[in-house]
This record gives sequence, structure tokens and C-alpha cells, in this order.
Amino acid sequence: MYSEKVMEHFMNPRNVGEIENADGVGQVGNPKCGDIMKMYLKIEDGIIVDVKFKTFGCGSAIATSSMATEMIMGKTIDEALSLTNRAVADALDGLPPVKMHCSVLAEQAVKSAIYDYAQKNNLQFDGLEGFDPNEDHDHHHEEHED
Amino acid sequence: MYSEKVMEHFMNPRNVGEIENADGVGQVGNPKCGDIMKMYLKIEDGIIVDVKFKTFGCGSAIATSSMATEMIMGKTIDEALSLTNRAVADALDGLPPVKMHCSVLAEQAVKSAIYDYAQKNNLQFDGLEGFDPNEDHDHHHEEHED
Amino acid sequence: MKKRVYLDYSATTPMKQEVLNAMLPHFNVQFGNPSSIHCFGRENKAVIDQARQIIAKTINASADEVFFTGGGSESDNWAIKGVVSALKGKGKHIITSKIEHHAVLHTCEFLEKEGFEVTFVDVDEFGIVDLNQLQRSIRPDTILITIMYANNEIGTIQPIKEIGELAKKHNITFHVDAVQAYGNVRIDVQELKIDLLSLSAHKVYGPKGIGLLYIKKGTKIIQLIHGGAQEKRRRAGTENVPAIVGFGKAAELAYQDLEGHVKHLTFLRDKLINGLLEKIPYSRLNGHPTKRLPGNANISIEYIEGEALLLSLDMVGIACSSGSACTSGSLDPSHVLMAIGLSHEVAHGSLRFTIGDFTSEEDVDYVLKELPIIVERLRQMSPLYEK
Amino acid sequence: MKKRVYLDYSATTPMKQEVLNAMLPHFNVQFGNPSSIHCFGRENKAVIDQARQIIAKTINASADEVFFTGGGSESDNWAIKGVVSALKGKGKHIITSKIEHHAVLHTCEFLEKEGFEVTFVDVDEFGIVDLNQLQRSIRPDTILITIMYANNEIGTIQPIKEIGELAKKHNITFHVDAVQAYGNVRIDVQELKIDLLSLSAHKVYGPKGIGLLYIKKGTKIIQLIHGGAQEKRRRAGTENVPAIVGFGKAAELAYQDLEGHVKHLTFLRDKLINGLLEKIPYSRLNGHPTKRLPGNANISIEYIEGEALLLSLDMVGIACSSGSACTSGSLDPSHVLMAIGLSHEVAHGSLRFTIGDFTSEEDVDYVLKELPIIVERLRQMSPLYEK
Ligand SMILES: Cc1ncc(COP(=O)(O)O)c(C=O)c1O
Ligand SMILES: Cc1ncc(COP(=O)(O)O)c(C=O)c1O
Ligand code: FES
Ligand code: FES
Repeated sequence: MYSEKVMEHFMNPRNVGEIENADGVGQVGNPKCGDIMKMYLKIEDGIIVDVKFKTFGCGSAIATSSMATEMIMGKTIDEALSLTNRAVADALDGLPPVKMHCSVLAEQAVKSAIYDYAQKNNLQFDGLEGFDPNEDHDHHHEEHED
Repeated sequence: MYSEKVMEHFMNPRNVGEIENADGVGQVGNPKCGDIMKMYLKIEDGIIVDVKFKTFGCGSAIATSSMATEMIMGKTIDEALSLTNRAVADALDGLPPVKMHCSVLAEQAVKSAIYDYAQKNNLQFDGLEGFDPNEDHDHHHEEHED
Repeated sequence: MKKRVYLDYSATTPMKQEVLNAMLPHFNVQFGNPSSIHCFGRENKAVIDQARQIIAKTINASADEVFFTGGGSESDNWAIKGVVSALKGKGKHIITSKIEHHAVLHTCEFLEKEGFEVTFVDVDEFGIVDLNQLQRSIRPDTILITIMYANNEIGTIQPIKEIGELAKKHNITFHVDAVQAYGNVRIDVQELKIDLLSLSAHKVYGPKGIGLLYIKKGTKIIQLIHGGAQEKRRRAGTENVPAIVGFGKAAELAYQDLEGHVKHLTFLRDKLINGLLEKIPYSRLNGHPTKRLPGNANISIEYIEGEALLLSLDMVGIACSSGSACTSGSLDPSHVLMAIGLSHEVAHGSLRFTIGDFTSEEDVDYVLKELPIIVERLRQMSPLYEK
Repeated sequence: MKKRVYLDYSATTPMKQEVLNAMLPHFNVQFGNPSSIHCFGRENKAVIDQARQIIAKTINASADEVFFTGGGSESDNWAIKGVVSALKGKGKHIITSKIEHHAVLHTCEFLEKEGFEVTFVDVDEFGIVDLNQLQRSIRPDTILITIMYANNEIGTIQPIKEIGELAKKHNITFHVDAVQAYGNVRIDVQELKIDLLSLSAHKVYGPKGIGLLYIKKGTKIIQLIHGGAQEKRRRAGTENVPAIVGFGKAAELAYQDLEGHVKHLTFLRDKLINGLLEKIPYSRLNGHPTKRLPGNANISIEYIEGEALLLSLDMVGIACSSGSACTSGSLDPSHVLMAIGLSHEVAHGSLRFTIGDFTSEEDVDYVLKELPIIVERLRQMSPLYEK
């Protein structure tokens, strides 16, 4: 089902935890849907110098959180904002189709944390245009039973 | 499907053939239905001294014909008329339910031959009361396919 | 090889060796079509009649009341669609429960679109059908009640006898999905006043792709699969001889020492449940504490999502299943867990371990050792968990 | 042991050893439910996807257009009932032929009772569907044409391509029952413009109880079996892993040397047909002399009834089947033999020999030696036969 890379990040996720007095904190998802991602950013001079996450969610949610933190660590805010869910998924050697929305969650978590930073500091970023931190991401309906 | 006795009579039927100048000849069944039994009787002093049959039909039709001829050979007409299809079937150690009608055919063939004899000789037999040689016997509907 | 502990017997079971041995000759030696009248066919006709006899006996039915199908789902579909088609002149109301298997639930939902009306009766916190509500739901135009014998997720066993009597009293056809119950409880269709009963062989160490529908003599039902004259013209298709033989053998084995089987499973189940509840804080048992399948342990573990648990268990070789929708990318968690009143979050973090005849105490101990570690690790990652 | 010659391959086939070998691990070692996300499940998910791929390729379909079922009869029922349910808003007319398998015929007759209208097109003396009549039968409200690829009794192969084009031209869904054709002809669903195609594994040396329905992408069809999300939610029920694997292997073997298979069968078939017609007076071949299945020899033997022939052949170890209704105690002989214009009497005395991969020339010689003796013996007993 999952690539080795997904499983590796799932079993050994990078950057798990919280940042005290983070410059930006974002939370997306909904426990009712079985997934919440919370992301903490430490930002200095427009650079993401530290990032941590906590995730309640499936294997793919955890792996994409982990991968996303790795991909934005040390990057500028604009670079971080240009991170797409597809890029995260690709970096994990792909995700099953029904699990693509978990990567959307990761993209949104990053954006949401930056949004929080922008709000607090009264900043504007092109990459946040049209972004609504309260918007729900899509879920596919699938079920299995035996 | 069939008892050993049925198969034995089917493979080695008794009294196959025709009797020239028979005293009574009966034919029942219908080629369209896949079964015809023709029975020939030689009768002397009210006793069946010879009987032969020809049958176009299934294994059970052939076996019941054969058994029926054995059961009436040497018997009086009244005894022959009291032969039931069940007695024929029992004598063969039973028949599958869908094949019971073949034994009915055998009973009818005997009656029909005696009926012919009675007609020719202007005789009346209690056992023929209500017997109509042209009546159809019942057929079950069943089919098989693969 | 890596340690592998299979605790998903409700999903499917491995076939017992005796079952496989019974089937083997029928694949390429004694392989004839039982409907053929030649020797190759006849020898198999006897063989399937014998299997039919064995299975019929295990549910106290007569052999001419049991019909082989392609599985439990087909049996459920046939029972429900077949009865309502046959009785649609009489009424259009169906009663079922909120915790049925999808083979029943989705069939009922489909029939709603076709113009039938369905009442989905609630269950209590243990998953037991609300008998009062069921009784109140009965209408003059109710033509079918379909309630499962035991639930596949939480293992709760229903008061089938009471429902059977209710159905009988109101002259309503009663269908029971006993796919999970079979082989784990003694089922007497006559005593329970059941008109139709669905079974599936692969849940009782038999082959996949073979099921059965018991149809009480006189029950009005229309075929689901038309065609050849097999199964007394009620279910067309060349008889699946090896699978039927295997089902027969599995049924025989299941009921030859039911008590021993139940005892073995119950012991391991209770050890697992008690051990997990003790070792894992914020965990709870789902389903009824005693009115449950002997092999079913369904627990909720708060603050974690089920698929993550499943994957982590899989990494250490433990196979089980979860009530989380995330296992398949769906929004909604298990309809069964919701029906017993779990919150979404808790339902998402549920695990079903199902124990079977090949489970050892060592297997249970292994889970008791591994799972608490996994839970702790995942909780550390969870934004919902505050130590 | 008594000599046994099996010449009833159209009824069912023995499984090939390679097929059995491929299936064996999946009964009790690699037995997981493919829908489970743990390792036991995942390893089988890959396995069924592979079988799906193999079979899809043999009919030039893509893997996501083929759906496993419980057999050919289920496939036929699903195709027909599923399409007409989906399209009932558009029309209520179905076209089929007089010589379809009962899985198609009885399904259509059932639908007639449900308010659909069915045209049963005639066939000529060789059993070929009357294309002109078919064309004339098309109405604005025709929603389905269902015609079999090759007939199971007389082996006649239909002009599927012409019918496919006709259906396409009128925008009518086209279903083909290819249960007998598969493995004996090359089938290209795209070239033939087929929307739905039914297959059954046990006719091609695969397991019983597994079939397949090809559903061309975009075809409107409703499920026959509702429930779990298997087969992309179109056919519920735990996947029959061993049978699917076996079907895949059988498909692979069938198409890896189709030409060799056809050559072998055709040679033996023609030897059998020519030998019998030569040695038995008052006999005739049924079906088309060349447009026929490579293994099918169907002959009528006048003045004798089929079951008596069958039983006598069985006594010397030869297994075949007959067009006689007496084989099962029915009044009417085969609808196929009646449709090609045989009289009742002649139809009753018909035999079908079907040759397969394990048939040897010696087997054929044995029939050529035994059957004339049997015919003579039975004719001596027949009141219809005058030498
Ligand atoms: C309660 C219940 N009903 C029906 C089914 C369907 O059986 P099958 O998968 O054999 O079609 C299952 C299992 O899948 C089940 O657990
Ligand atoms: C032409 C045809 N269609 C359908 C079927 C039904 O297939 P199954 O017996 O696998 O259900 C058969 C064989 O029985 C057949 O010959
Ligand atoms: S978080 Fe729900 S499926 Fe991944
Ligand atoms: S004569 Fe027709 S079934 Fe016996």
C-alpha cells in the first residue's frame, strides 16, 4: 500500500514535538474526520529556522507531516508557501490515490502556521492569497468491511 | 441415480421384441415427449403366456418395461391389471422421483395391451374401469444445462 | 522469517488442513459437473448432497432447505431482495438495525431508492438492538425483518429468539445474517423461528467464495441468479463442488467440539481484553462484556487514529483491523461504533482483534507486550494527548 | 480401474496442475483478506491485481474494466439485470436469441414478468442468429442486446462483430456470454465493440465458482450484489483469492498457445464427427460445420432416446451429454435443438461430445468403436426403428 519511504517516515518521523513560544502555529483537520495536524514554526529574518509537528491521523498523515517539516526547514517563507501537496507526496515516492488528501493536509498545515505568523506580525504574503485556514479539505468516501 | 437393479434391467432387458399375431397390443407415450412403449401379449385361457415389448425412451423406461413384462408373465389378466406403477418401481428397488412417470408408462402399456385384447374379444374387465388408452401421463418439468 | 501473529479471524480464516484435504480430489480427479448424469457427474452429486446434509444438521434445518451461494454477501442480497420482490404486493416496509453488515445495509439503502421504506433500529451502548423500538416499528405493511446474529466489528450477540418470536407473531419474514455467529454459537433455526439465514464458509476455516442461504420451507422468495436448474432451480450456476465439500467439512469440524472452541477463544479473548485495558490508559472495551463472540476483542484507544495503530502493529507482525475510516480514506468512522455512541475521535482509534482456533496464548502475550509501546509512541505525536 | 473417457469438457473441465499449484498457497498460508491493510491482506491484494491484469489482457480490456463474480451465471444475471435497471428510464426492450444459455434466457423471461419486453431472435439451421431479423427488431426503446459468443450445446459461433457494430450504430448496450468461447477463440472486446462480456473459469481448466464480467468504461449498470467496497464497489463479497489466482493462471495457459489448442481439438473433433456419421446410419451433425467450437461434436441419432445412449456409454466409461430432456425427466428437449429445426424425436436422440486438452486420439477411437454397438442394441429395442 505505502512506499518504503512513507513507512520510514511513519516509523521514524522527523521533527515531532512542539515549539514553545513559536512564531507561528497552525492546526488543520478535524478530529471527527480522524485527522489533525498541528505545526509550529520558529521564524528568523524570514527564514524557517525550526519546525515541529504533532499529528493525529493515519500513517500517511504522519509521514506527510514529517516530510513537509523536512522540506521547509531552513527555507524562506515564500519557498515554504510554494510547497505543494504533490511535491510532498512525490518526495515520499507517491501515495495511494485515496491518501492524497493527507498530503493536502500537510500543505495546509504549513500555510496555516505561516498565516498565523502573518496575522501576528501584520504581514502579507502572495502565497497566502486565497488561503482560508478554516476551509475543509476534501475527503473521499471509501469503506471496507469483512 | 439409478439402482443396480434398474441398470441391470436396462442393460439386459427381458422380453424385448414383438409377437406376431399378438392377442393384444398396446402403445403408450409420444415420440415428441421422448418416450414410447409398445407391449405385445399372447393370452390363452385368461393367462398371459407370452409378453414382449419395444421401448423408445430413457433408461428407466426401458427397465420398467422389462420389469413389467416379467411381473405379468404367466399371470391372469386380472392379476396383470392390478399391477401398479409403484409395484414395478419397488421391484426395481425404487426410481428417482423425476423418473416415477416412466413406471406409470409401464403400467399404462400393460393396461393398454389388455384393453386392446378386451376390445377385440368384446370382454369387460373390472381393472380397466376408467382406463383411457389415449390419456397422457404426467411429465415433470426439469432441465439441466452447463 | 519475521514473527507473524494473525488476529483478524473475523476478516477471514485460513482453511484447516482437513478441509483442504477433503477438497483436493475435486479439483482435477473427481471434478465432474454434478448435474451431469454420467459417472463423473453422479459421483459428485452424492458428494454435494452429503455436504448439504452436514451443514443443514448444524443449524437444525433439513437438507432441502439449504441453498449454496457464492458467499455471505450474495446470501444477504438474495434473502433481502428476494423476499421483498416476492412480497411487494403485500407491503413495502423493511426493518433492520443500524449496525448491520454493509451487505445488508447497502442492500436496504438500494431498496429505499427503489421505493421501499426501511426503518433502521437503534442499538444500545453495548450494540444490542432496541427491542421496544423494533416492536414499535412494526407496521401492517412490514414484510421483512433482517437482523444480524452477531456483529462483525464489536461481536455483540443479538436477542434473536425474541426477535424471531416478534416476527412470527406479526407474520413477518425474518432474515438473520449469521456469517459471524456460525461456528461460534449453537444456532437452531426452528427454535429461533428464523425464516432465512446467511452463512459464509471462509469465516469458519472453510473456503472463500461459498456461502449458503437457509430458506425455511414455504418462505416466499424470488431468485437472485436465474438460469440452470441447480439448487432445485433456486440458484443457478455450476455447483462449486470443491468449495461445497470444503464447507461441509468445515461445518463438521466447527460443530464437533463447539464447547472446546468457545472455551479456548473466550479464555484468550478475556486475557487480551483485560490485559490491554489494564496496560493502556484511556482505553475501553466496545460491545457487550459477555454477550459477545468468543473471539472478539474490540477496544478504543483515545488520542490515536486507528490506521496508525494498525500500521505500527503490522510492522511488528501483528495483524488486526480497525474501526477507523482512515484505513480506507473515508471521512466517517465505522457506522457500528457510531451507533453505540462513540464520538468520532474515539471511534477512529479503535482496534478489532479477533481470535481463532490457531491463536496461542503466546500470541496474546506478544500483543500485550507490543501494543502499549506503540500506543505510547503514537500518543507522543498526537496533538490531542496531554499527559 | 475401469476405462474412463471424459468427453464433456463443455460441462466442466478438470483443473490443470499449474492452476492448482498456483492456488494452493492461498488456502492456508497466504490466505489474508485482500481488503485488510495488514501484511496478510496486502500480499493478496497484489496477487489478485495481477490475475486481473492477465485476464484483462486476454480480451484486450484494461484491468479496471474486469470484475470478478461467483461464476458465469452470476455474470449473465448481473449484466442483464444491471443494465436494464440502470436504463429502465430510457426503454424497456431487450433483444436476445432463441439459443442462449438459460442464465440469459431465464433472466430475460423473468424480466418479461417485471414489465420488460424481449425479442427472441431466430437462428438458422446451423444455429446462426438471423442478423436481418435482429436488425429489424431494434426499436427506439431497445436498451440491451445480449447474444452468446458460442453456443454450449451445438458449438455454433455467432457473428459477434456484425452484431457489435449494429448495437454501436444504434447506441444500444451489447452483452456477450462468452463462457464457452473463452479459451477457444481470440476475443477482442474493443474490436468487437462489446460493452459487457461474461466468462467462467471452470470451462477453461480453472476453478469452479469464479467468473468475471467485463464492463466497458462508461457502461451504465447497477450492482447485483450490494455490500462491501470490493471490486471497486461494484461487486460485494470477500474476494475469492485462490479462485482468482487460479482463474488468472488458467487464462494465461489458455492463451499462451491458443493455436496449438485449437489445432489439437479440431483434429480430434473432426475425426470423431466423420467417424460417427460414417459408422452410424440415420445420424446427422448439429450446428455449423466450420463455424463451431473446436471441441464440439453434437450429433443426432434417430430412433433412440438420449438418456439411454448416455447411460449405455457411461456403462463403458464414456462421459458425454445429451440434448434429451429425459436426462432430467422433462417433457421438452433442448431449446437449442428445437430452435435449429430438429423434430422432437430427433432432438431427443442427440449427443454432445466435447473434447478438451486432455483428450487423446485413443479416446476418440474408443468412442468410434463403442457407440455404433450401443446404437444398434438400442435400436433393436425401439418401436420406431424398422430395419
Ligand atoms: C456479518 C457479515 N455478513 C456478511 C459478510 C459477507 O460475507 P462474504 O464476504 O463471504 O460475502 C460478512 C463478512 O464479510 C460478515 O461479517
Ligand atoms: C454459455 C454459458 N453461459 C453461462 C454458463 C454458466 O456458467 P456457470 O455454470 O459458471 O455459472 C454456462 C455453463 O454452465 C455456459 O455454457
Ligand atoms: S488522515 Fe485520514 S486518511 Fe490520512
Ligand atoms: S421416458 Fe422420458 S423420462 Fe423416462
